[in-house]
Amino acid sequence: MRNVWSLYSDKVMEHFKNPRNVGEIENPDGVGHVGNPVCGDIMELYIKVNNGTIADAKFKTFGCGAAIATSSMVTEMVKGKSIGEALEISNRAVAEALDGLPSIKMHCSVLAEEALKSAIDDYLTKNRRGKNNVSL
Amino acid sequence: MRNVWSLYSDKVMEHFKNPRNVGEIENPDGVGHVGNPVCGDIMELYIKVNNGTIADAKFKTFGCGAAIATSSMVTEMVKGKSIGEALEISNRAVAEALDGLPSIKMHCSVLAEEALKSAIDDYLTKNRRGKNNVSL
Amino acid sequence: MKRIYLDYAATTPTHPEVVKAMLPYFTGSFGNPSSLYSCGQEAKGAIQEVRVRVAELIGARDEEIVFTSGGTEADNFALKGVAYANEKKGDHIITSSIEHHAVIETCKFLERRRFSVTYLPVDEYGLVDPDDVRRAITNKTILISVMHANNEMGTIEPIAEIGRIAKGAGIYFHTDAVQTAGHIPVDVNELEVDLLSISAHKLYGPKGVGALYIRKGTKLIPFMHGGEQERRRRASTENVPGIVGFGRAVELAQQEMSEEAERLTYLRDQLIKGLLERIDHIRLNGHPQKRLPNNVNVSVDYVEGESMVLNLDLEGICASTGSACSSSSLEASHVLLAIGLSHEQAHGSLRFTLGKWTSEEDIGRVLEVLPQIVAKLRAMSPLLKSHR
Amino acid sequence: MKRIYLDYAATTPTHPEVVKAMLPYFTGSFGNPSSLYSCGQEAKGAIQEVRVRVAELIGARDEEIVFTSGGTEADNFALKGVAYANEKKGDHIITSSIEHHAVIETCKFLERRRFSVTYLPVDEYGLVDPDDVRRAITNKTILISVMHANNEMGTIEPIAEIGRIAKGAGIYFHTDAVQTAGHIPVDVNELEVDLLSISAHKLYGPKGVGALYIRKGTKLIPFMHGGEQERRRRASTENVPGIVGFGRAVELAQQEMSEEAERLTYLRDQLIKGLLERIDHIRLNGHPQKRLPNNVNVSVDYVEGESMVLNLDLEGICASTGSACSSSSLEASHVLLAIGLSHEQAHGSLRFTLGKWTSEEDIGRVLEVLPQIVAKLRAMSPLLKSHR
Ligand SMILES: Cc1ncc(COP(=O)(O)O)c(C=O)c1O
Ligand SMILES: Cc1ncc(COP(=O)(O)O)c(C=O)c1O
Repeated sequence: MRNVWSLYSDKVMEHFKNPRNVGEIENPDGVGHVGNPVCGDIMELYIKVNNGTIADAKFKTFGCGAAIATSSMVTEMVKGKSIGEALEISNRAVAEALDGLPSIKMHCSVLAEEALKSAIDDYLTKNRRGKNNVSL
Repeated sequence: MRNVWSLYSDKVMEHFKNPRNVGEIENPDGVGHVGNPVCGDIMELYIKVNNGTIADAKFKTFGCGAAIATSSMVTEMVKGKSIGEALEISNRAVAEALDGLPSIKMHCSVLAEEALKSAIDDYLTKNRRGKNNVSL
Repeated sequence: MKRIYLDYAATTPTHPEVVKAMLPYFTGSFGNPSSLYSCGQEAKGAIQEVRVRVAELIGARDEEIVFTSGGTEADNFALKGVAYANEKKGDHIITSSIEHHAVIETCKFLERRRFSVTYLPVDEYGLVDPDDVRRAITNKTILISVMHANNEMGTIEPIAEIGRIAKGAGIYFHTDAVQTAGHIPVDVNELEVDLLSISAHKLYGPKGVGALYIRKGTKLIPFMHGGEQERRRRASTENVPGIVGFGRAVELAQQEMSEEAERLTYLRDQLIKGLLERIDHIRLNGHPQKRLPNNVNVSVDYVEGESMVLNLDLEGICASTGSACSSSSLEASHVLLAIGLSHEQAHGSLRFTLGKWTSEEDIGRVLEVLPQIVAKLRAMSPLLKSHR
Repeated sequence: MKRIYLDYAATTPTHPEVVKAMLPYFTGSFGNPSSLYSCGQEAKGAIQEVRVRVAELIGARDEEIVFTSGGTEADNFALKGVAYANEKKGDHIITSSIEHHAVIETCKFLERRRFSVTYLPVDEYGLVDPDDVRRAITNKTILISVMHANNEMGTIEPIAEIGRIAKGAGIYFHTDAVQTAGHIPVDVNELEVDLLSISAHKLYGPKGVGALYIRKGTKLIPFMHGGEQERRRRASTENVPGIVGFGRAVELAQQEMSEEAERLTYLRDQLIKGLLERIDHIRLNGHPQKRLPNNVNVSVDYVEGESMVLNLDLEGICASTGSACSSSSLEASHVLLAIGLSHEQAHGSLRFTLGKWTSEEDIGRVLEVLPQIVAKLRAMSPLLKSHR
């Protein structure tokens, strides 16, 4: 439900007020850096992978309410998922999980998706280098 | 004194409500016709002259409040005046006698002056023709 | 003396319900709708509700409504906006010769800026002939603008027919619905218009607020440049209380429209009949049937309009005239001249426009008072004699 | 939770006295000022009184004041009006790079319509250098437009000096005084301006009303085409209640201005001092002294503006930011970039603008709350680390 008196849904505000998984992971298996200062949104997403499953995810974000909420949400959504499942999380799915975003803020959900993909990419690259093969 | 709630001064409204000297003079000594339907103001001014003095003046006017009030005022002002004095009545004098006119209505006072001049002209022309000479 | 207001086409009193709806937005929810915090978003939400409501009134979608400062801005926006955005396609605009000045003067401005404009004639009732529209179209025509109903004589134009022609030719079509929205049914799809102007103060809303309907896909540029309000189509901090009042007025109009139109039509016809019976040398201007429910416009021979209006005012009756004297130019109404009236007749016009607080007694009072006024003025008219 | 409104530069609540003054003009004296009868003339008289009052506020003559729908319209009117009326003389306009969008976007529009525009840079405090103006003048220059005070960072520009240069060169000079009129002294003769924009809702008047001062003899064409209102310079039925409210607001401003400016300057400096003391890696934007009495604008390193605004809102405090995220473009404030801030710093800006109902306790509350918010957001900032 979208609250008329707020730019954001209650769910977005809830994640904005109490963002989940804030921070960095020491010795992460993958890190994604996306965004740039010109647009005012910068996200860092860290993942820990155990047996092809994302065991933990954390983020650091410089950005607006939507940027923080989508970061929080995407880290929640990804935990416990296999790499394959995680790659299927779309920006729309993140936005929907937050009960929607204002149209001018949809780019934040895109950023969250990209941060996740970029962290997984980083993990896969490192792994390929290390073990030469990974089961998705 | 200009009443804020009215386009016109109290004096204009008084002459508009109770115009003086409405009508025609039978066998007038001079008649002035001025104005035209395009502009929406038509005035007819009749004078009766006795020994070079304007003994009576009447008017008929198709026009706005200011046109009626200036017609009424000019006929009042002219009565008892010599032809020479009458010719000196300016449109400003008529407007002032009415405690002023809105600027977009000043043309009505011009019309009143012209109506008077035209009536006097008519009188002078007829007279010149008749008596060959008139003392102003 | 009781005041009898019969100039509802000039402006309407703001409905007390409308004022009540506006009040909280002056001092309470006064925030700027562009602001992020709650009191700004609250104002934004209020505006959005009105947008939905205005859209509903005219069968549009909410995102097709842009709020403006009134009918004049809506007309300027539509015409200049389409002209500038489509000048590569063509430079020709078609309009009628009886449009409101907001359209006519905008067209004249565009003529000075290298556009060319055709002003279509009207018949004796003020009707535009759709065939004239068809014939006026060239391959340079980018916009047609014909008003829904004329503000002076109330004639309702064949907008749907013109709309079909415009659509067939792929030309944008604007209608000025300032006198019709909220008074008679207006549906942008039935009328096949791309742009439509509304003004709140003509339907018991506040002055200084209006809207332009812009059909989705219409190419036009903003008129008011600046901030990103109204999805970048109209800059300036939104007049929140005004827009909220507009919304309440639209709501009331929707509820009361059909009943009120019937009531006013009855009173209108009573007034017309009474005037024609009691005053000789008088004529009805505008179409007898294809006419706004609240409009009575007559020309009274041999007398000038302003002098009638002032005399009516002395009796507590508010009416208007198309006489020159009511304006700073000396020309009589272009509308009345366009239907073929002589200058005298145009200067002798009188308009009564009825509304929510008009009663049968009010009509009776006009019918009692006006013949006396006319008699008094005719007694001083130099025209009567020459026509005798 | 008590709401602490600190966004008076975005809009002010309408003063209760102003609302009271407006009310009779909705339902009682609701007439159209163009009407001949008494209730129209009454409205016309009311407008005229406000015209005299607004003229007095800025040292002008009443016939030099034209009412508009707000600051944006005044800016559009001034720029487009002068440009179109003087295009035979030249096509060059000079403005600054920190103008409000109402000026900048209008200039961009004019650039697309074959005018050329010079956007002058500003120094680190946001000041335009009068010598830059002098150097930018060509024999094609027809208009200079530099705002009186900037709405984001409050810097007050050297308008009188630029005015002297413009006058010496015989070039029209416009200033956007939306943020200054009613707040600090504004005198069109001291400032030597030919055109000056005001908006009522920035000085406790209603939204949707403003004025353009036009020095007698200034050549410009209307922006809103249509009827003959405002001596043919601005068409559309006058927003009578709005204008009356504007008048009352100006009256109150005149009475309270100097005392209020002093009070706000004290609170402003308290807030600036407190913020700089309690938060590290923070900087004041705009000139420390040549600054509006009510404006505090800071950049807080490593955190983004919208997230601060939203957190402040959760604590009942209304503030604003020049961050991209507050608009549909993604660019940070052109004003903050113009004074040389990095994108991060511009996105990390926060503006508090104080007003009539701001108390010392309110300032205390901000000083208590903001450091915690900044700490919380910095804890999640990826920038902090990289700057460590
Ligand atoms: C047909 C028509 N169009 C436009 C307007 C202008 O509307 P506004 O006074 O709201 O600018 C009016 C009324 O004045 C009108 O009757
Ligand atoms: C400096 C400046 N100019 C112009 C405007 C526009 O005024 P308005 O919102 O009344 O159109 C504003 C405020 O929004 C402003 O701060």
